[in-house]
Amino acid sequence: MINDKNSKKIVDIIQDFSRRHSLFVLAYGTGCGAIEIPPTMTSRYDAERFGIRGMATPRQADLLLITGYLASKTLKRVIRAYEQMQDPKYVIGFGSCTINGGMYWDSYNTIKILSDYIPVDVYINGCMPRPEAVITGFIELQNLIKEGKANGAQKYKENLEWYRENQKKVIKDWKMPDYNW
Amino acid sequence: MTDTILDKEQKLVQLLEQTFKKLSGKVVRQRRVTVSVEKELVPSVLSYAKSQLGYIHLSHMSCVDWPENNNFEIIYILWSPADKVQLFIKTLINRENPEIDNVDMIWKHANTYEREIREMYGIQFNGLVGAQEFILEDWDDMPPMRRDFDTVEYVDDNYTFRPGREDAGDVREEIVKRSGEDIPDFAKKYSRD
Amino acid sequence: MAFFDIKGLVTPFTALTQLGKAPHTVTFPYHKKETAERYRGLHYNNIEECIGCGNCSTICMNEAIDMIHVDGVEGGKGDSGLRPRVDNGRCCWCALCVEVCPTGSLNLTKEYIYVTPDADAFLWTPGVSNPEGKEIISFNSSVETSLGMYNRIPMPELEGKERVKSFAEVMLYYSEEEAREEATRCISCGLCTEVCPAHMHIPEYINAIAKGDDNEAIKIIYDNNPLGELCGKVCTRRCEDVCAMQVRGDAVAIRWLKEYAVGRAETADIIKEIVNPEIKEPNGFKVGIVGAGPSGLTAGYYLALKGFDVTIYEANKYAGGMTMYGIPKYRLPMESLDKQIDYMKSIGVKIEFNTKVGKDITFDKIYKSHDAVFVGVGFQVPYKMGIKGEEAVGAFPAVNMLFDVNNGKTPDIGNKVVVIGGGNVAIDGARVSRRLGAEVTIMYRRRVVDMPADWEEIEGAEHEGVEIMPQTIPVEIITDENSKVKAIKYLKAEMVADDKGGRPRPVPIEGSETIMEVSSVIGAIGQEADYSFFTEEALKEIEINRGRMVVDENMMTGMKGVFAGGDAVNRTADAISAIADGFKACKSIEKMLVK
Amino acid sequence: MREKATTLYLGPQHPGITGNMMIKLKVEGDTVVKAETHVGYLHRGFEKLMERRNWLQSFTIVCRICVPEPDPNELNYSRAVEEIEGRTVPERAEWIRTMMMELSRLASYLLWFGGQNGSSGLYTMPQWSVGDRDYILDLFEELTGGRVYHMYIWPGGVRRDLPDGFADKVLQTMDYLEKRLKKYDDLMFANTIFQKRAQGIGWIDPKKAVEWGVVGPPLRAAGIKSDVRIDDPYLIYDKLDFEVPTQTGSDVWSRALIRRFEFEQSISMVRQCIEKMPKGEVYNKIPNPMKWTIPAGDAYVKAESARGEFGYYVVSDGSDKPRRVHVKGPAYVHGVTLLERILVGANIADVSFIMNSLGTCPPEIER
Repeated sequence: MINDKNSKKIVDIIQDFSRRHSLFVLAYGTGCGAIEIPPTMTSRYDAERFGIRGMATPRQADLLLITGYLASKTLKRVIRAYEQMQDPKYVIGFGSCTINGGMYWDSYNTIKILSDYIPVDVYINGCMPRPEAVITGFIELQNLIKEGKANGAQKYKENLEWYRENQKKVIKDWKMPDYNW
Repeated sequence: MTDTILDKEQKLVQLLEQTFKKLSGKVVRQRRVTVSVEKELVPSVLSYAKSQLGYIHLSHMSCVDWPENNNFEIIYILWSPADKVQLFIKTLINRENPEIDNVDMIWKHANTYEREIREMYGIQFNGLVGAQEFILEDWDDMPPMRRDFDTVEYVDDNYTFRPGREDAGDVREEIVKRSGEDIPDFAKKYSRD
Repeated sequence: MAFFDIKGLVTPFTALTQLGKAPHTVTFPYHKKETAERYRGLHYNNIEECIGCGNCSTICMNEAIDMIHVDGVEGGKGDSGLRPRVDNGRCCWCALCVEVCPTGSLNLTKEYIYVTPDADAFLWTPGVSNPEGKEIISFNSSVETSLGMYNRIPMPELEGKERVKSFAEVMLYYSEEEAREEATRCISCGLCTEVCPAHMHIPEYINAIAKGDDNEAIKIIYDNNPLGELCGKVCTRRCEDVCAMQVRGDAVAIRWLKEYAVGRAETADIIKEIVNPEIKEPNGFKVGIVGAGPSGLTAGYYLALKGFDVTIYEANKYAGGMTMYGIPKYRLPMESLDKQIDYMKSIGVKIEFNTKVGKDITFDKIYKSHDAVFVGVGFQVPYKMGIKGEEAVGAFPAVNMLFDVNNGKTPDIGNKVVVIGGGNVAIDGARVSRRLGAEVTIMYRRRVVDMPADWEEIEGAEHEGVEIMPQTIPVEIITDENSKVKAIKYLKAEMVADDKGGRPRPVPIEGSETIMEVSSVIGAIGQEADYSFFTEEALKEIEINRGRMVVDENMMTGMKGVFAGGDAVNRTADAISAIADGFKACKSIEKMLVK
Repeated sequence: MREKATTLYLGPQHPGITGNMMIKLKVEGDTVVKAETHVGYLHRGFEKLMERRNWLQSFTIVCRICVPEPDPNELNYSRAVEEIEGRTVPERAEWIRTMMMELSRLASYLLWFGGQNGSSGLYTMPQWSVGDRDYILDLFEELTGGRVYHMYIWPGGVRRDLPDGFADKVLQTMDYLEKRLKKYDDLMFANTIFQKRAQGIGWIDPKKAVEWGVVGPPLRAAGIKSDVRIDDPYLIYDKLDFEVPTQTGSDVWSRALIRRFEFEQSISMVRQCIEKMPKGEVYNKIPNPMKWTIPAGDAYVKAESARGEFGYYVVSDGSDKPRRVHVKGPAYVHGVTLLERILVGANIADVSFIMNSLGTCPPEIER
């Protein structure tokens, strides 16, 4: 490919620019937070201004929104969806529940720390976050992409063993291929 | 409340008590009647109420765990659009080997309730069709809605919490530390938790 | 109906009319929509107003709130020194913490954006993390909207007119229902236990009352206070001054709840049955106690429980000390004290009545025949007023009068009485005089707010028709030819701020001299102890500083094996401090002798 | 020749599925021959959690049971507690609660309009209706302090009185929505494409509807006039003037029409509430929440949510925590047995369309 340092940089800049202005969100409402996604996406807050829009399948999506708590049953599907997503891919944790269990901290069926199971690039706090906060989260992610710090997917690949171990602790019956890119 | 207002409720109790010998009922308030029956009678009481008394709508079906009496209480809540009365039909089943007859041929949606109760309390419904797993997946512990299932213990065993909060203090302990108070053990159960 | 028309293919195109219209999009982040006036955003806590009661932490079902030490917050009386920290990885912004905050220091703000890639950054100490939050407080609680129960259940009491007719108890005390409701108000923070000299387990027994377990409450009270009923009736209840509820409302009626609980046990036998104390096997040690006041009785009770052979030497006919003789019977009826003392006797405390140490028995003898001695003599000798005419007939100290009245005598005080002083003894003197049928005026040097007496007492006195003359300095008692009190001469005073920052002091106004005709003058400006019973050798070892015995942290005086407590030791001079002293001395004696 | 049956998994991640659930379809060609719903992806164990929380703490958690429409949860929980305890509610609070319920019904219908059309490809409608729903959320924010989770109706009344000038804002919003409804008519209800798409599919046999447990709009669309607001009046619905529309088609189209007509009724009810609301207290204060006990007893209360009868069965054993709170959402009966039944014979493309018409909301199935 192009070996010259300067031109590579330009490519990177262009790549990052395109990436951060076309964040396609996987349409997967995993928790209560999904209810603030329609207002964010539709006319009142209109996240499409930032190139953010829904995408039907994981293979075309760049961004996985974990909208709140994850039941252990959903976690299995989320991992599947996440691993199916093509690089570059990012994860936003949405609401208190993804950080430290939130109000379901003592529930037997929800995971408590999302980043133990999949890498999270940005957290948006709130229960639930308002569309403004959601948009702030998107902008934060765009900034991270610009700075080259949104490398959750990289981390996931490098520490796959560790993530797997955590995942298998919760998912008792692991009927999945070991990795499905 | 005068007696005339409760007429139709009392009539319902009378009617049910006459029809079924081992049934006791009482009027709880206006528009609400509770009857207790033995579990063998449940399907016949339900179908009688549905076909003869006009209680055609099954509003709700529930289960309550009473480990101190060693039984589960199953509650069927019926509604009559004509009478506009809520009819609670309650039955107790033993906690040791809990089973009761399935009623989803009377109301189809009872099937959903029964599948949930079967999963959450471990109660068997004789003749119930439907996948064993309903809400939970790969559950290997005690049915979670039983009172003796400790969800916090389960959480501690299976999940971790984010570190960083270990420095938290307790107000009462802080005061005790400063004042040198000595709280006797028998008083501690009244302390704030 | 138009719905089935061919128009149906055309009408959707009317949506095109929207094309020319301005969008209603909120163009965040370029334009921010103002959040609502009561928006529930991030927390803000006013660190100064917060008292660290931890109620927010208790109500939070997400266990999102921790109480932590914050730099610059020391804590002290009525402040635990801890402040809430919110884990925003748990919070659900339900604002229940705001609704139950007794001080109203915890609020939610309009700010809500909290976005970061660092998951560990969600620990949030409101007020420290966001000092600017003060300006944007949105969701707050007032006394009306808060879930705190700020209003005390009113205490039923006798009418002022009825009261002065007899020495019947003024307070009628809570009924069961009222007590349960009052006990429900307590938020169980325990700030009160720190200022209670005896460190009673206040939240625990109040909680027991709230749950209807009165017997458990009695047991908890007797754990470190054997005179619960006495405290229930006459305690100076410093606990109520720091109650979390008094910041915005009325303090929980801790004293009256205690009286309610112990009042359930109507006889000494019932107390014994309920408390059912574990009495240890006699250990062979003997302890002598001088004075059957609160401190002596307490020490005696707990020592007896621990198997000591306890003898209390009391100069008077009844036990109770100043609480027996110095507190009028409308506040503390005789039967109540008797019951408590009977109970103590029943567990093995011996009391030698009418045995004045120094007269009937020497201190030396007590010291030699016991392994340890506890001195709880209290203050009985009143201070002199130091004004001319003090020796006149009809001028006497309040404690003497109270002593007489409590002994069943009726002193001749005439029909117009002046009481000098502003403490509880002065009020007692005034209210007793009222009951004896006299017109009463209280003269106090400072303002009413400066009076050391309980506000309830002052109020009670006013209800009974006692006139209070603040900022009045008596200068002379004028006598008639029989050297009987005829009138009192006094000056009005003005309050002058103290240069050194102390409390304002009264300065007499020149030329404000007034003379008031009176039949008696009752002085109530304090008392001191009488140490004449100590032998000379003892006095050499026991250090006495400004009228008080000096003790170490184990309540032991300079003389080995001699412990002291109560008014003669501590500066607060109230029953509960004396009880605390007795309890502490008991532990020290046990430590010295047994362990 | 009989076509070979194929198994098709619809969801849990699928853009057409409302919420997080899965339907396992057996299809021949593009006709569904068997449907099996799989739920539990959103199970949080609310009922277990409430056994650990005291009576007031439980109130904050109930609204999370159904995200698109949290208010019936708060209302039912509060009413159940009030019924067991015998606590009275000030009249003004009852009016405010009614207004909240109707506003929440409007918000829910707006979201439903968007969802129903989103699943059929008419994407302008969600842009409009979800955008307009935001104005109701603004009202909620003004009144309760939260957009989605209001935590406003609690045992004993409501948390705060109406803020100044709130009534005017409500009336303005109602005028706006009424105006917008005409636009929705043009775009959606008068739209021949939508009509053709919706008519005749998702048919529920009116004779069997009650037996299957159908409630709410789907039952009224089957011609049965059943509405908790008139059958077992709660709050102050007996003082309001409103009609319960019915249809006879019992298909997706009839259900859409029911919602459209109820939308008008709700606007009128909100206006009546604002007009007739008496002055006074809004809250009958509970004692210290940490020491608040409720006498032993049980109660089943129900309310008409935007999707049908929403029931709460609450049992107290006399302690400070609920013994049992069992929630029955309308989707509980619609989303499992009924859905499995009426999907048979439908076209694959209509599955999410039919699902939407029943108002399936997985979080309240599994809680």
